[in-house]
Amino acid sequence: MVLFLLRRLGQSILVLWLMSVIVFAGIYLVGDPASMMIPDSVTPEMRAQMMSALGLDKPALAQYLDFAGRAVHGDMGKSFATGLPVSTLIASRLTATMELAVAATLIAIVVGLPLGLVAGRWPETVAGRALTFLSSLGFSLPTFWLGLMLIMVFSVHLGWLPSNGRGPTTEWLGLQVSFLSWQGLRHLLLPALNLALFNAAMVLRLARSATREALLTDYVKFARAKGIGNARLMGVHVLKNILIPIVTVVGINFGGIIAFSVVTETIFGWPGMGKLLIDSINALDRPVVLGYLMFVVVIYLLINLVVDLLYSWLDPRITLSARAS
Amino acid sequence: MSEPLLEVQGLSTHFDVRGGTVRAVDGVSFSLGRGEVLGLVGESGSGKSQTGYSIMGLVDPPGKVVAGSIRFEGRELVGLPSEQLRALRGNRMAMIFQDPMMTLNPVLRIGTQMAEAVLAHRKVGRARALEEAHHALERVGIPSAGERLRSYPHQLSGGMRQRVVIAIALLNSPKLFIADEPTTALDVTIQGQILYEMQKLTRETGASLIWITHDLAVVAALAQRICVMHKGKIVEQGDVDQVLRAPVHPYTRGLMDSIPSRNPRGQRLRTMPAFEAP
Amino acid sequence: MSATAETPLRRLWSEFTASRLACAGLAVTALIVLVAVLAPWISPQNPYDLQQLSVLDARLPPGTRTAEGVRYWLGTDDQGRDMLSAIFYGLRISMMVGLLCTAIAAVVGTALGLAAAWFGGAIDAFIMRLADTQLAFPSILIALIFLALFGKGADKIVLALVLVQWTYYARTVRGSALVELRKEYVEAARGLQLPRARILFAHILPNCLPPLLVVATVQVAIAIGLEATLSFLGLGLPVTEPSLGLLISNGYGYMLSGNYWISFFPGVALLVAVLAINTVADQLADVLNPRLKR
Amino acid sequence: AELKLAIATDVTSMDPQYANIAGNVQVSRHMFESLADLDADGRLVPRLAESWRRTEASVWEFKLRPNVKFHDGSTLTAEDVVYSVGRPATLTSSPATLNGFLKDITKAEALDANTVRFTTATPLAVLPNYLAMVPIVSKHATQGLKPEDFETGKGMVGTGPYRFGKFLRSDRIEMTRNEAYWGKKPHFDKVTIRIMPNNPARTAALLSGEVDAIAVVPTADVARIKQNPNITFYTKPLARHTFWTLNQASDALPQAFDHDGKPLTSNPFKDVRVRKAFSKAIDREAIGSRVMDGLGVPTQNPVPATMFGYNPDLAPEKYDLEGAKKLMAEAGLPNCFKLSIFARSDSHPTDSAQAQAVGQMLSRLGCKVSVEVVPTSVFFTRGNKLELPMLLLATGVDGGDLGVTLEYLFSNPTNNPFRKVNMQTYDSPAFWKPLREALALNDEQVRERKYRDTTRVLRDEVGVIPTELMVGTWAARKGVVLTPRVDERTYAFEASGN
Amino acid sequence: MTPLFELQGVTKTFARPEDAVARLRARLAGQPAARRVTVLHETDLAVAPGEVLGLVGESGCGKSTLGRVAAGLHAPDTGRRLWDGADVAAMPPAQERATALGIQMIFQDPHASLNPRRRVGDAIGEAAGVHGLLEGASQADFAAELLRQVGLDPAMADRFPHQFSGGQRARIGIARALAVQPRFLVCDESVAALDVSVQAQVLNLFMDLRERKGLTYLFISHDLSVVHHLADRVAVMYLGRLVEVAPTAELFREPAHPYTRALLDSVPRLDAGNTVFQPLKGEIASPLAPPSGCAFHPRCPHAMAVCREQQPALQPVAAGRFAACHLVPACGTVPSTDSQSAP
Ligand SMILES: Nc1ncnc2c1ncn2[C@@H]1O[C@H](COP(=O)(O)OP(=O)(O)OP(=O)(O)O)[C@@H](O)[C@H]1O
Ligand SMILES: Nc1ncnc2c1ncn2[C@@H]1O[C@H](COP(=O)(O)OP(=O)(O)OP(=O)(O)O)[C@@H](O)[C@H]1O
Ligand SMILES: [Mg+2]
Ligand SMILES: [Mg+2]
Repeated sequence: MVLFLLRRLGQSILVLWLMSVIVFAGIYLVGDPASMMIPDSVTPEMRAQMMSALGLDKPALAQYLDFAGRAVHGDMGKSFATGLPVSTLIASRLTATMELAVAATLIAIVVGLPLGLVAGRWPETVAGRALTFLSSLGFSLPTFWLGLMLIMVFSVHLGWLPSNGRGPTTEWLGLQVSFLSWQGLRHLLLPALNLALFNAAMVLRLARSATREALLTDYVKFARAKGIGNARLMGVHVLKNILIPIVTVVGINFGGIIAFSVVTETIFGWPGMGKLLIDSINALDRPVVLGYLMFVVVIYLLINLVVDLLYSWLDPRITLSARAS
Repeated sequence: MSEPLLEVQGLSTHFDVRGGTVRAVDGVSFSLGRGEVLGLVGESGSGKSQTGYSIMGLVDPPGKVVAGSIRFEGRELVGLPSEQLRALRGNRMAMIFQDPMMTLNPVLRIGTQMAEAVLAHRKVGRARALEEAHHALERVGIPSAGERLRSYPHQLSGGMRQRVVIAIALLNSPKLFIADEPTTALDVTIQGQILYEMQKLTRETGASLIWITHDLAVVAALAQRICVMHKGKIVEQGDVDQVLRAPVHPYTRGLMDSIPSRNPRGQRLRTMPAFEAP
Repeated sequence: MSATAETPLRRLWSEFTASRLACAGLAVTALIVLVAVLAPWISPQNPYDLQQLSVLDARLPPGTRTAEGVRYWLGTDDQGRDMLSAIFYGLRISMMVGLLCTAIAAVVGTALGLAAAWFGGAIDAFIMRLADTQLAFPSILIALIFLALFGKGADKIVLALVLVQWTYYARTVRGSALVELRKEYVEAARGLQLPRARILFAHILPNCLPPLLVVATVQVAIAIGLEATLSFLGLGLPVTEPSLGLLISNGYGYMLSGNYWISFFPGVALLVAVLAINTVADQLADVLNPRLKR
Repeated sequence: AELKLAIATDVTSMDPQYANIAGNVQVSRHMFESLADLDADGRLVPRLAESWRRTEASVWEFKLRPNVKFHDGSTLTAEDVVYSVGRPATLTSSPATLNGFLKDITKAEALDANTVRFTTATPLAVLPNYLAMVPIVSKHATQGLKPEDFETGKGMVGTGPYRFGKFLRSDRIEMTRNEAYWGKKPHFDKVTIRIMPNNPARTAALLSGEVDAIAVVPTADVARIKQNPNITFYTKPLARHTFWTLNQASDALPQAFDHDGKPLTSNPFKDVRVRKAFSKAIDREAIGSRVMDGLGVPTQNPVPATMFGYNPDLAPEKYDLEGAKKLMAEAGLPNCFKLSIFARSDSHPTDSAQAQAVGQMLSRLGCKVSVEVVPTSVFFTRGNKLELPMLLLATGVDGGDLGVTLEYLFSNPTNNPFRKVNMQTYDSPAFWKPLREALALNDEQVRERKYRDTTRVLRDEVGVIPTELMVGTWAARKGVVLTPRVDERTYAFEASGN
Repeated sequence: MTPLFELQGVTKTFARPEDAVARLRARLAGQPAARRVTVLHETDLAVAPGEVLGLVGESGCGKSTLGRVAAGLHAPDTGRRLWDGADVAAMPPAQERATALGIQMIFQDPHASLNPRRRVGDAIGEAAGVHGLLEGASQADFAAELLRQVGLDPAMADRFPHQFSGGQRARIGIARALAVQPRFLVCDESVAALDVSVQAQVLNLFMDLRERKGLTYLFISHDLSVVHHLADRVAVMYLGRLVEVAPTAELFREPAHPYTRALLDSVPRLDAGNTVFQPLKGEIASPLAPPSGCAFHPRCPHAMAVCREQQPALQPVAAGRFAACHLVPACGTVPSTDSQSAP
């Protein structure tokens, strides 16, 4: 186990390095940040001064080494566009994002999983079919579309929930969070729902199809022979057996929400990280894009580490160590 | 013995498959008194297991009990609401399945799977349920029971899994116990231990057994009555001694002739003229 | 007992068509594919030909007949495109992109996922860390880099989307395959010295199929949506050749101002397409599940 | 009373001098002021300076308003002004630096507590306009601060009508009224500016009552907002117009081919007849009314009628397909040619639609047009390399002076060594002569005339193809009254209510 | 004569079942990670060509594990597998594969060992098709023939495993293993699920194959009458060790090891009528907590002091007979000097 974690750490460092090279080269290829950043109205001296202040005057390799050298010490540099340290920028949005991601994922699981079990348990009933049908709706509706509808219904017409922003935040462990106050929760609900619906639909479908399989196994039959009630049968015997694909997909999507939920963040004015990335890519704000994506890799490495640990917990036959073939 | 514990009348269980119907059980009738042991033997694929499943109400779709009645403790089981049936299962009547590897949930610990069988029917604490599970494992001859409770099914040998399943069925002291080839994976010393426990069960709680097996010697030793099945039908039933000593039906006779110990060692065994499968 | 003259494909077909809902789904899917293929011949207008468009006809409501006697059954969009034609053509692109991406990503991802599960150790680590890297790489950046390197084109979009999507399959398949690999039937197949590829693809893969089918059908919808997003951002296909997703994106601003048809009809088309594909996939999953068979 | 105002542009920094971009300026002007300023119609008015005059050709003297207090109670002095004018040069990592406006100043000195003298390298008539762009900060409060320090409120010490409250990045800025303000006291004592770049979200926020007013009503929602009885809708022609630039840099026009797909032998855009034909082929009325939903007005002038430099003699080019065809035939290109036209995907929402519409119109001329909409990063990177043949741009008028903008737009390394390459490859002595003269002149009337000369030459030579003057939109709930501005800003201190 | 197949000093261990708390506690206490159970100790076993070696023993003693190691499905932790005297692990890949194909295993649990999504006809015919063993027949005909041989209706080839009864599935497993024409077959409880008549049919098939093709068997079974009938020699296993190896007739006539004796005594007899069974005396040994000395001593009626302390080695006790018991020499059986084959 310890060995496993150590090995994972080593791989992660390699991944980070790989990522930094790809992203650096990628952005370098896309365009010249100076053309976006420095107005034509300045003098050549000023221009040169700015280029060197941004580190753009050196050859690409030197620029990369500069970056890597600093990154090793944990310094991701400063944003071209805002002048703020990248870490500050990311940190300032991280709580909001995490809150949203956790809320959305929780909703997706809490809604999707039980409904999926129901749809898989009674696939031929009206309820089962209706759930299946609705779940297809869940991911054929574009996110922006759905978001707008949510706003129109719940904010504009019914006036129940605020449509925009994070609302007042509460301090919790030194972080500014929304979920501790009623007002904050109200702000959180719509964007979280918007993100959750897709995931809930996906979880529902995965759970449904896996449940149908699991219900036909002998061990479920035997559990029924033991007189186990429906709740435990579904909630323990079936559930634990179907979770692996669900955990996989939820893991990936959780990372996706943290990193890339731009659409929801813009529609609901949620000050999360996704927008930061898009803005930075558009502005070719290289330090931010680099720092951000490195951060996202770390998130994914962590998530997938947890997912792999979950695998071996969910199915004891899967071992963490390298498998012989 | 006033009323039999179990009364099966004209039971038929059919599977609709593409291109026809498999009559897995085809008009089976028998009755089982309290404290009685019934040996159910017969050709492989003759419908013994399906008979057991039918009684438990666990026939897999597309299989269906298409006819007949099953009266258990005076109650008709065919058509009984599922919640009432559930309350009976594992409590008043228990069944152990034939394939021990597949009948235990691969992702749950043995202890969990045993404890829940207790908790499903009795209001006791989890610790207490685990204690009972521990005891049941010891009864079926599993050493290091405490540690085995923490094992997962794949960590056990075939015979251990089979014993775990038996132990689970024993947990709630059922009145009717359907055992589907329960000792095939056990060596004869452990088998003896299990049979001892079974006898104790019938003796002490008046439980009745349906013992599905191929081992006629075990039937001879354990059962009072025997049913011989062939192609979904019971072709012969009666007192064990009688049937085994003087089988009437040609199939039963052929069966007896095929027993290895009744054949010269190392020679070809006598087989029956082809009885084509259902 | 079971019919002997039946070929496996025949049997699959007859099992598939046993459900009326699935038949409907298949029919709709077929119709959509047909419409997509035949779009140039059945559309009243070529919506990609700028010369046939006029902004003066922009945002006409459904059913409008112009002075020249052209009838816009589903109205026109903000460029004066006949929505019906635009939807036909849009389906063509969206279905192509959606199905192609899904197919390629599924094949690549499945193969890599199976390989990771089977070989374990360094190969597993390599593939999975590659997936981690890939997951962290936003599609927009990939598309932007492709745009800078190779310029625009449907092939680049497909490639970019495949790059984004293969990870889903790889991780899903790996997860399921890890469970399957521990089962005895795999041991048996190994003992029979079946070729590795055969064990992986003919034995393990079918058992990992249920989640895979779900992921695949969802990814079709995602691919269509991603393509639209990229095109909308100017990183995808030309704006003058809108896909279904792009039509929806373009029109959604008008959704609330009364010009609902610009976004609504393409939305309905997308919805129907996704539903039909899902229905087909659901039935396929059932048909491929032997325990539900008779 | 509190005003909740939603704006469409993001705010990157609280440091008022860090970046001269719309969102930042819009916000910082509530708390910081400049010496001169522009009124709602885009005319230059005094602000922190009471008056200014030109003592010599290259020397300007500004008299400060006496007794103006910073938010911390200290008094504004000439020292602060000198400091503020020097500070942008020290912010080297700033994008969109203010230095462009200050680079001509060779010396800034405080003559006394209320007088500042600026010396410029060459005679510069538009210095007050330039200085209208530069917010004045407090010397002692901001010295040694880094731009990111302002986030927390440090250094947010200005003279403006509002005081800094709180900044939540990408979300909101909260401000309170400056009770000690020297000028007219604003109506609202508390202001929250919400950052909402997403169009429908802004509308929804207004409709749901979450905000009181929004800037930039999404084109698609205009009809709906107009009908709403509880909402007042405002429009104002902006000092911002869209135009097409035609690449005239080299003899080979990039990404243009004849109808057989072979590269063109000469650059057709070097022929004024082709440029004229293109201009005539564009139906500006249709674009304004259909594509921009009435929020575009056909124009030949870069500024609205209220502004300095407007040329009433220049009518917008009429849509004339036949005339255009004739010109093309004269130019020897009766069937036009194949080319790509470019617009940005992430700037104005109607850019893409405008480009497509123009694509349609040019195709009627026989051209085979492919419309390419790309992100700004790609657009400018390739545009700067002169790789794009024809592109859609939009520009506003900085500092309220047309000449500054024209000079900025049309400069390139050949005519101005200070300027890097830009995408306006039109270059003509007839254009530069009046413009250069005007920029040095003191006399306002002559200057305006020279500007008109310049725009006339631009029209005659079709240097670029102007299409629409953009119309700004605002909406507020009944009871809140906004002041629409040509520079598209929305100021809480110019709003009133009940 | 070189044995066809030989195991030398094979040891196999598995991870211990533990709960999270125990694992954490072990880690905190700084215990080494050697929380493993040894289920197979230094086992040697040889099978001559054409021989049927019966393997009997207590449930959970490691028979299946031994079988899996023999069939190459588990890699042993230590020890070697020899085929025709050559180390399998050292063979060139192609030869190793051919050897592996020649050693087939019939699994104890036929249900688990069948792919639920493959029709049984495929399951049976596939490998033969892949390895070119169809001999001109079509795969379907080939599978049909095998199904017939194990007493199943060839029309069932189209069905899926779950559509069969337990005994039918067992026969499918047998047919699948036979399809690739192995030279050495490890049968793990292969006939236990069959009624005696079908069992007889299958056993006859096994005997035929041995006669016609010289097929060699490691026959793991609890059914002593079947072992008695079929096997040439019998190996008896107890808690991961072989405790006795002897020619069948001799073993049944005169068991040397007390465990063997206990086994033979517990066999229910058909003609005995209803019997009252007795509980096991003594503690059943577990690999999780192996008893000191001889593993059987807690249940052994003859246990002596030395049995508690010292692990007896498997020694020759008579011509061709081996036993691991401190008592055996004292039983008066003189060890023979001319034992021809190793155990
Ligand atoms: N994967 C595993 N992990 C841990 N322990 C295992 C594993 N597989 C087998 N064991 C243990 O190894 C021992 C021997 O198992 P094996 O299956 O070889 O027994 P067996 O002799 O075949 O028994 P049976 O007759 O009951 O089938 C058992 O104690 C079992 O618990
Ligand atoms: N799902 C199914 N579909 C079709 N036929 C089935 C299905 N399940 C079982 N059968 C058939 O039903 C018959 C009876 O099966 P059952 O399991 O009761 O036999 P059994 O007497 O228990 O045999 P065994 O001794 O081999 O376990 C068999 O012929 C089997 O092929
Ligand atoms: Mg059975
Ligand atoms: Mg075993």
